[in-house]
Amino acid sequence: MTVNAVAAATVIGRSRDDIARRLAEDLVDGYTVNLGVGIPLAVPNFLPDDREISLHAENGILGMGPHPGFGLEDPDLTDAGKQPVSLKVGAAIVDSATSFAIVRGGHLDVTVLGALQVSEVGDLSNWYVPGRNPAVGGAMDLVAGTPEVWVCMEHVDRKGISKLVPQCTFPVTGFRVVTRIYTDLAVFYVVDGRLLLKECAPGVSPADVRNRTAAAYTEDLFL
Amino acid sequence: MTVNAVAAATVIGRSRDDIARRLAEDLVDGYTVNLGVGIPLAVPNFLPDDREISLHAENGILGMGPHPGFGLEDPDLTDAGKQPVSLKVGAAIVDSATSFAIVRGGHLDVTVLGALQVSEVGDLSNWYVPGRNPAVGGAMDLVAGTPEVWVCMEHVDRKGISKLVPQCTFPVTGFRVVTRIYTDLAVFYVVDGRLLLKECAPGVSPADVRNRTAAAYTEDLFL
Amino acid sequence: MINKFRPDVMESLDVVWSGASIAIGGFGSSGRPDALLNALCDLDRRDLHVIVNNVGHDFTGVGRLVMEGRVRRVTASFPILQEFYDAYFAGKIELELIPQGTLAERLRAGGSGIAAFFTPSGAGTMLADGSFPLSYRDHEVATRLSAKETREINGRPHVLEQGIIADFGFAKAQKADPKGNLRFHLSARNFNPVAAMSGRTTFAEVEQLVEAGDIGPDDVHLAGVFVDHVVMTAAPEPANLSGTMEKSVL
Amino acid sequence: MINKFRPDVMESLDVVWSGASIAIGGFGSSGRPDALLNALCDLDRRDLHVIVNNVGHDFTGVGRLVMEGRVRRVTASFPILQEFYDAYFAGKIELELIPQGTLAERLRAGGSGIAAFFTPSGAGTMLADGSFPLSYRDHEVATRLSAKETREINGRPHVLEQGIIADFGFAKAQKADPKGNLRFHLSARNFNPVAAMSGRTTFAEVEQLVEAGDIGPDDVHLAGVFVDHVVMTAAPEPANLSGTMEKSVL
Repeated sequence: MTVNAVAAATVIGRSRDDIARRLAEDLVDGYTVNLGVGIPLAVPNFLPDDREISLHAENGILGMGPHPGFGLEDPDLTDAGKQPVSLKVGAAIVDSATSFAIVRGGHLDVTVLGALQVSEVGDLSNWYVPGRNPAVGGAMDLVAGTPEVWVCMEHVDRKGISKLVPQCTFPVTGFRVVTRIYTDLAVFYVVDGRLLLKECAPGVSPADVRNRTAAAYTEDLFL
Repeated sequence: MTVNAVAAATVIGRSRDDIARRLAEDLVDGYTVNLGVGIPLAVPNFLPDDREISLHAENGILGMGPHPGFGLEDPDLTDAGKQPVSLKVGAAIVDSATSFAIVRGGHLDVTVLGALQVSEVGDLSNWYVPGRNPAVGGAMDLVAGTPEVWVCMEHVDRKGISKLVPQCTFPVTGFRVVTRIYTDLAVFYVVDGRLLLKECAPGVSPADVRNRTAAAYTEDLFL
Repeated sequence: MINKFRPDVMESLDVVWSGASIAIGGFGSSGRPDALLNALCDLDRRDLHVIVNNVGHDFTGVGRLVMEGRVRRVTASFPILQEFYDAYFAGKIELELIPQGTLAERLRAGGSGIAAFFTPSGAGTMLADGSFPLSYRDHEVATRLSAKETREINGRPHVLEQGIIADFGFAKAQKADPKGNLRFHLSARNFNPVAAMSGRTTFAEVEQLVEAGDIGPDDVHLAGVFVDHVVMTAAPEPANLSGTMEKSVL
Repeated sequence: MINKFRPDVMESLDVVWSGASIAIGGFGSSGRPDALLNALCDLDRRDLHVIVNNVGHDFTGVGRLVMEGRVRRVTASFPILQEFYDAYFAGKIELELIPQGTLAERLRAGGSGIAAFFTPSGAGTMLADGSFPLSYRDHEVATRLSAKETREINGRPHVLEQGIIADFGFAKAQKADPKGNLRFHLSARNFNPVAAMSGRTTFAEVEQLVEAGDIGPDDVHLAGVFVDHVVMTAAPEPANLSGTMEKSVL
């Protein structure tokens, strides 16, 4: 399947904030969630008031809160991106081995990550662009251990090329790990190694999605 | 080599307390030590005042002290034999996984254990008498992880049979793990898989030891 | 608001099925989750696989489960209870005997997504070579513990041990807050954190319920993310248990 | 009396040899043992193998070691520092890149007598299949990370990862008592406990020295048995590091 790059300019889907807002709607009260860098970092801004979502940071925080405000930063309290954060009431600190025991042992509910590519069976590439500086952080542990891995990303890259692909061409972070994909154009689920289009963004048609998606998928839209 | 059981009655070496006292002399200031049941439990009674020996208990105590006195027992503070104990100033509590991380990781200095048999290369049998109730506790971890494993035991069993043997006939706890043996008759070191007689108890001759020892060993007495 | 406190132990524990595997904290009677174990008996659950360091020295705790014939298999390092051994030799219960440190590490590993690990503990012994009797029939050995894969690493033999993921984890703690954060008291901590980690669903029984924030973030011994349900102990622990201690002398 | 306090960092650290492997705590600059790292530079040690999560974002901490050409190999998950990568591509430093959870677990395993473990993290990826460049020469790949043994367990591929026993462990803590018991502050804990466990000989630098007993037995984060020498940080941490934080933005 080829992607019509020209068509991309004619469809306006969700903004990056709206992708985060759409994903936040699906987080269930009581979930413990790890958020990666990029669009995922906006998710806490859009959580409904009636739900308590606990945030985990790889460096050992459970119950992470937002930036504490200028002048209140504590060098001993930073998130996995080395930024100052605060703690929610009832937060707990653990060491790095225990932090990843939580991750690998399946004790988080959802990991939300950005992506370079997601394949049609749920393979994820998000750690390395060959030729650039390699770094992996906790991404491979998060995708290996968390039962639900939700990707937020732009549907196509800057050149208009689909990031939903038949097979990842970038180095893979984890195989068959992604369970949902939230893009500016659509929401997909990955079920038993098959990609399902569940929802189009407002103002986006199934045909618009089809034109911009290199991966094979089945339409299984929510009614 | 056969053992002269009759001769056993004619030699009186160290008492059980004296075995513990002799071993205690060899513990170096600052050591962290795990003590098994039996004769080893008497060791703390004989530590010289000028040495600080930290006691480890498998259930997660570092810096264990003696029985707290009648009426002062705490059900939340017991040793590996389920007996009430106290804590020394500066003690630390850890969970069972960390307790055995300490053991297996080689962070104890000495483990002192009783034995059914020790072989001439330092194999130890002390966990199981076939036909009786099997139980192992932490013995296999302690001998696998501690750099120095010191055995305190009677030189011969109740039938007068040597407990220092060419090969263990009881099920083995660990192979080539014992580094010293303190008995009522003598002190042996195990060096590079060879048993060395280092010392006879007061009133005991090298010939007395030879007559009661089934294992091959070399005399290498301290002058 | 997340609130893991459950007012009714029996109702809360009703999700445990007969046949389940349960990782249980405690060392002897110290830190043993007796309220949970008693509720399990009262709920008439059977055919259980219990993973616990000691079966116990009397008919309380895991001893009660055994005496009431509710246990199919015990994974333990030091069972103690004579009636347990009687049932073992009579072919009524299987015994998977493993070194204490291996037990602690297998529980932690299972709860940490570590499928298996190489340890030197037990290498070459009856507990690794396939000869230890897992079960008896008519006082003859019926089945044996499988031989464990052995590998020489750094010049020493090591055995491969599997992580344990239990259907349920039972822990006893001193305090819990509504998020399930736990704090233990002295050596009653022992196997409780790793039993809690190992459970797919974990119950903690506690002496004290406190408000969120009462346990400071640096003072949490086990993060609430490992705990699903918090119940109260049946009775508060007496301040002085010297009577019980007397009985616990082996 | 056991007293692990050492008044002179330089004198105490003099036992570290050029060529040594050193496990280092910290996450970015949070909880990083800068006094120890600076002393290592001042002592002119070279050819080091550092095991650390981040090389750093500037020329402090591990960044200083790298900039001064003292490092032969880095084992890390997220190096960050551009000058490190320049040295890597120029063939001056080897990079053993591993997942962050694998790094934490390898340090804990090494310190715990666990020779190796199977983890699903990274299975089938470039970090396990033998293709990741360990070193360059003239900007071409010179050597690659060895392929890791892979095994299907419970229906999923897992890779075998080795425990790391470092010659030395460097940790930063908030407080220490004379026994070496440590307490950390908030997320500055991170890799410090496992770096301390991994070291054959471990140094802890702390902001505060306290009396034995001031850290209660249930309040110790890392037991003193893992710590050999305690030194003071070069300067107390400022209460507010917002300036530093600005610089740490990636």
